Amino acid sequence: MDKRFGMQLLDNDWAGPALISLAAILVISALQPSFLTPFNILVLLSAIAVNMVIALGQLVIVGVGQMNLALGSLGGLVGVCFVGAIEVLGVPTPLAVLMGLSIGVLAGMANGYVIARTGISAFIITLASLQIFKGINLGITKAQPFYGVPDVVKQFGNTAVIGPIPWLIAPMLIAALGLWYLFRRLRIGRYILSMGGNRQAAELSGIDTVGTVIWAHAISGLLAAAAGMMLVARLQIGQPTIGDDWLISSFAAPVIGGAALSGGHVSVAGTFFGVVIIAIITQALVLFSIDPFVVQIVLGSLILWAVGINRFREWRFAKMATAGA
Amino acid sequence: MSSVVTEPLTENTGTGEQERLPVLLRLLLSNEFGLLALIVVAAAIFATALPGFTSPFSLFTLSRQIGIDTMIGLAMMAVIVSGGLDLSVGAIGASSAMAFGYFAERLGLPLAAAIPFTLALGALLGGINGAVVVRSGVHSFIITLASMSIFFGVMIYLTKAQAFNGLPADVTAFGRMKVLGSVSALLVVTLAVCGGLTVLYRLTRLGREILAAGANPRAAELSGVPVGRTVIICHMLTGALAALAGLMLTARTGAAVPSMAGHLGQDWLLPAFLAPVLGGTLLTGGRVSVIGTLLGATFVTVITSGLLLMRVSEFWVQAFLGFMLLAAVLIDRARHTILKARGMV
Amino acid sequence: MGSLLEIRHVSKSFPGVKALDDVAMTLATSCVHALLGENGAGKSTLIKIITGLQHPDSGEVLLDGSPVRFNSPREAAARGIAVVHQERNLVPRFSVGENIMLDRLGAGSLSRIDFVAIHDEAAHWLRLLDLDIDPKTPVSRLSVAQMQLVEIGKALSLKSRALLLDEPTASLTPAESDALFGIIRKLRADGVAILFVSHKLEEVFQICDTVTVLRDGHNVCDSVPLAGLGRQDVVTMMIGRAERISSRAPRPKPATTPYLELRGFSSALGHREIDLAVRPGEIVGLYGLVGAGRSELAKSVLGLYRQTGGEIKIANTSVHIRSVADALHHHGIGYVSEDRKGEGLILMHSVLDNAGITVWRRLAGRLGLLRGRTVARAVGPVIERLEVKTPSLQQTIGNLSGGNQQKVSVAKWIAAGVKLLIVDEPSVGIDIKTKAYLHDLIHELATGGTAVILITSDMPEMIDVADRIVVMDGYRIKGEVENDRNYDRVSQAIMAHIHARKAA
Amino acid sequence: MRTSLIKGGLAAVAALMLVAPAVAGSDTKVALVPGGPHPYFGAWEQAGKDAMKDFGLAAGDYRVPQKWELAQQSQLLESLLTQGYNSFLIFPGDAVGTNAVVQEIVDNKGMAIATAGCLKDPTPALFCMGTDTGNSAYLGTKQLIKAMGGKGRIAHFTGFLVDPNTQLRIDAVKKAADETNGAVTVVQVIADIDAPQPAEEKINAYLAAHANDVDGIVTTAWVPAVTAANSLRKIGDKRIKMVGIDHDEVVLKAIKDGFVNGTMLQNPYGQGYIGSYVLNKLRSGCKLKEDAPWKSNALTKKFVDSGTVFVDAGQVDTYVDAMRGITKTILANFEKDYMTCS
Repeated sequence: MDKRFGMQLLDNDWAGPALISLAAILVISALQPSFLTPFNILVLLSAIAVNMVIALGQLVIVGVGQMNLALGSLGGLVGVCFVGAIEVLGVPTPLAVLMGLSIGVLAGMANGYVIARTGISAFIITLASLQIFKGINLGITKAQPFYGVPDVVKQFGNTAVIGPIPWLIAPMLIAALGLWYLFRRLRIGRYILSMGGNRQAAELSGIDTVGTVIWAHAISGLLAAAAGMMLVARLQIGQPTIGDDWLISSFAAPVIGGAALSGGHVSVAGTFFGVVIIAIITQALVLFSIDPFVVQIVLGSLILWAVGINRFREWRFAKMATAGA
Repeated sequence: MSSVVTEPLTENTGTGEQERLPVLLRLLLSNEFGLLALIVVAAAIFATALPGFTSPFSLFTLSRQIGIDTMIGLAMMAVIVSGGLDLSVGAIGASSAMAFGYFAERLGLPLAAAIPFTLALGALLGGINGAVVVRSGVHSFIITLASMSIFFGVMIYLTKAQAFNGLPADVTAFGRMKVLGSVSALLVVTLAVCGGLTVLYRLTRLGREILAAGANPRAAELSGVPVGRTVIICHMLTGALAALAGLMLTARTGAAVPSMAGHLGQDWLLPAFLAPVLGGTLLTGGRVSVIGTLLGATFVTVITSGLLLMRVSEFWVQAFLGFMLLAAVLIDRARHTILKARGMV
Repeated sequence: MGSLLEIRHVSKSFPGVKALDDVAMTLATSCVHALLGENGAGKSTLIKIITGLQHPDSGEVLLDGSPVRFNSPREAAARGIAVVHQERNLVPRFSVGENIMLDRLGAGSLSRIDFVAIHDEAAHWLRLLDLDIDPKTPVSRLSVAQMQLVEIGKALSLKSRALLLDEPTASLTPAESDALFGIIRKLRADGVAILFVSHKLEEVFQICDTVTVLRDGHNVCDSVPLAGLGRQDVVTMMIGRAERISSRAPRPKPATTPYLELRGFSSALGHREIDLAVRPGEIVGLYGLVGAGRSELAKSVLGLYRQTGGEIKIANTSVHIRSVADALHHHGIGYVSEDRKGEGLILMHSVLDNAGITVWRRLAGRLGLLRGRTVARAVGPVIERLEVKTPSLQQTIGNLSGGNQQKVSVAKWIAAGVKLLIVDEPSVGIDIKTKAYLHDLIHELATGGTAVILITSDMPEMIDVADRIVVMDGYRIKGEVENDRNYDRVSQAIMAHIHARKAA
Repeated sequence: MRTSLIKGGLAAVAALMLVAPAVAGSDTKVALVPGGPHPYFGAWEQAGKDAMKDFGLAAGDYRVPQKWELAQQSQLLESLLTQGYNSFLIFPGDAVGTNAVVQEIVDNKGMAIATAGCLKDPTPALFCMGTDTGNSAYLGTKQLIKAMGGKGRIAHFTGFLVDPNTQLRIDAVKKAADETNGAVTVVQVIADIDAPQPAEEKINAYLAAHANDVDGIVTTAWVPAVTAANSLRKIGDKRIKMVGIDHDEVVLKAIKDGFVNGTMLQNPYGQGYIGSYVLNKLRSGCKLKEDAPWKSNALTKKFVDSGTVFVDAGQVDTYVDAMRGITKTILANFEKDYMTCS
């Protein structure tokens, strides 16, 4: 019975990334004691919080078997609209947050609607809307940042709730637990996964596929908007370039966390550890004062290493499973 | 899909007479035709509304841009066919171009040697990607994400980001060369490669095996196609084409510049995916359109050029480009639906 | 027994083809209705019209006497018409219960799913099907037969008044089929109208009450009682002539040297001590229950899975086969997969590309150049000889009927001129005419000196085609039965070999 | 807020009206083209407009590539050439790579000045007017060393490694440190942080682990300067000295509040304004002198410094005037020093 429990634990998608995270934390803290200082943990958690929300925004779309290339440009657009509304229009902060989230949801719904109605690949549609969102962003800002971030927002992005836990963890927790619950327990979550798992089956079972795709993109837009505003809080500035570099990391974390790019299979916990691994690697490169000219080489090698470990675990598990059968 | 849609008219393998209409229909329905129509319409509008659009210089820069963007698109297409992708195209392109700079400038190799070496290096880097993908069974997205960092990192480490700007004069001259009036020689290279790839995919054993392996690897494997090797070859082809695109950019720039594809070579990703996907290449693999990729790149270049000439406030250009792109795919879809409805009466 | 669903004067054309021409059919409550016809006769189109996937050009569909026009299977389901399709329509990672209840997981998008209730409800339907599966099991862990039953359970759970079963027994063993028939009878007793589409006439006579036969889009008969009709009557209606009784010419004795010989062969998949020999001109049957390791053995020989022990001899020479390419190009071994759509064919490619894939290497000239015409010249005659019905060689194979697809997946190996052909479940989803044709073809190939291994779970097929039958169970060879075409004796001998293990 | 700079520019214009004779009816169409969307170039828009008015240019348009990509900039420049622009102020997207498109401009009877950043010789550009990036980094580091009391450990935060200027900056910072004979060492260089998010992550991570191991920070790119200033404010550390770059509000405010010691300011408005003036002069018959007092830097031998000043808390409110003064001086003497006009 114990052995079976262990096997089941290993069978989880997040087991590999979790083990890798743990190993990385142990190794780095042994070599560099300052790694586990409260302030460093705070910094690490802040980075993880934002990147996790970004990754979740992509995870939903990966779940339905599509891709959202416009995630970053939507996040950036919401970020500047948020600060712009406060600075230029004098909108009260809570209202501005609400407005930012609504922009995200509406833009996501628009994406989802066009994709579901026309049947054109999400890749192309979100590629087009990437350009549109980014264009609007630049049209509004003319590439100049907005500086009028209210103090309460700055506080939110840069202070701790308790000990080394930053406030930013709160929206991340809400998003992660919410999505976890959604995928496990809510009808829409199961519909998203069923469409990703076997689109034809979902259709023939009478699932409203159009509605499901719109829902998925709306959630993705909501998370992109949240991440954009979280980043504004953290950077204390409404940078028009927010979101430009989300694309690859938004895919990397879910995939390291065991999600299938073909859809139907996602893991919120796995994605979390995927984000943690990337954050730790990024930090380690700084902590160990790696020559900037080799940073990229080391980064790439570490990603391969993490993937290799995970692959080895899967392989071992498959072997154990066959042996047990 | 065991439908009776195509239950035959004749017992044996059809005759020409009955096929003619569907062939025409198929042509009209094809993605390539839709793109071509859009390009012709857009170009006609720009040519009448914007006098500068058809100036020799504009045509020259247009053809050159099309040549380069198509080559980048073809590089990605070559691996999409296998059902994978390669995020490291830009990194391979920039690394190969820098290696070319080293060969031609530092080592003083003649171009006849430097160019093949460069292409071989590209193929080698692509081959490494392919081999790791096949061996590990990990999705090419993750593998090439890592190799993008590694290839680019090694290049930056070795070159310290210093450009090679003492290349043989022939290189720069080629980048400026015009044929048939105002067509860039770079486009001619691209057209030649398009021809070669068309032959590859249509008329060679390897090409067919690549398509089979991309469409259904399991079935291809069981039919005697060495799928693993085929996938590696696809990645090698991608690498070589990326290197060629890097060389073309080098000719255009007159120097081998590490920033030609941006940080980590990411600037190439958009044109790399846009052209083949617009052109009808399936992201899931197994279907390819070389001409479509050419037309896809042409469409984007023509639209961008038109928007810039129209003096749309530049901060808004990107938004307009996005709307045009969206409009294009929607129009194409509408055309498809209408024709299909007509055809199915 | 009242009429529930009525089809009247329905016609449907596709470009160049009249798929249905003035077709009629009546489904009655408490009645199992057989819909028969060769592949391409129009059965699938008729089902699609009933469920709203396609609309008729003319004619009407009446439900309870009033005309209806469904726009989607969903609407049809809402009116009590459920279909079990041939394709697997389950979400692999979801539980059995969730799949059954997929469209009833909750009232609103954000409603919380009550998994306990879902699984309870699903368990009810599973019990009805005598299926001993925990509804919490993920579908991906089920066998093909179990998946088929789950799909039936899903259709039942809609409390349908009309249940359309499109070849439900294609992947079931006889025992599983019998269980299914029991359920169908129970449903009939409850007043459900059942449409049963099958190529297995034995089953039709076993379970059905009335029959509609289609041929080339026309009604040959419309909802006539099956009682009083004989097998030959039905066959004549379906194929337009009497069934040819297989009277195959005796074949010359096979050569003495085996073409393929396995000695103490074991594989990474778990095959142990496999001894097997196939001589040129001989048809060796591999019989076993699902999971006996027969297809896996074939694939291990092909080099797809690692050989861990023993030896493989080809024409008396010990060889090591590293890949399928190796097996084909160096050793002349071909494999017709049981999973036509997943492993046998590349559905999005043309007939020509599918049939030619095995000969590209041979035909390619210098520089690997290969012209379509060259390939067409090589495979065209084979395609013609096998009477594959296709408008042209350029036709996408996914658009052909199952039988024609299967012919192409055999044709490619004939074109390649293989010396050993392994045929895995050749007649799944194939109509009678094509099935008989394939059997003749296998004999013809053997007569021509090809060594054949036939893997099938269809006992009549096995006894009809094979020369001798090797019985497998649990990844081992259990014994061998000489086939004298005496059904009772041979089938009992085979079952004895299989049960020997269970007793031991 | 951001208008302060423009206001300063306007003031400068008013002063300059006296020295710069307005030439009406010029056919000079100037395009001011940065490398991509970036706040540094915001002042160019006003500079172009002012120059157009003051010197009677046919156009003085600020045209921005949609993205910070070499290919996008080249495409825009080609399009502008097609549209009839004949005079260009270009921030080179790449110090070497942009030469090709400048050559095209020259081939089509246009002219260009490398502005704000230089093109590497041999170049078809007329000359380079801007900040000597290496020298600016060197001077900034010297100021930092002074603030650190002549000894200690420096961390250097900079931009993309693909930009050859980055290497120049890294070398310059090291050179300034080396001149102290070991009293000052560069302990860390963090590069590739031109985007706000990675900059924030890496700089914070560095300070979290190494705040006690470092005495001074020098930043040589816009985004790292902003981020580092914010981080120092966040940890409330005034022990660590910092010298930034450019005029972002965050940096200026941090200087006032004492978290940052100073910043190396450049003169974007002056670059755009003077550049337009020179281009117009050259089109109306003036020639550049070969023997003019060109300065030389790592990239080119024809360099005109548009002014780099170190601004600390004392000057942060008046730097606009300082810049105005520099612009005025350069403009007043440019024709005499660099051109022969018939």
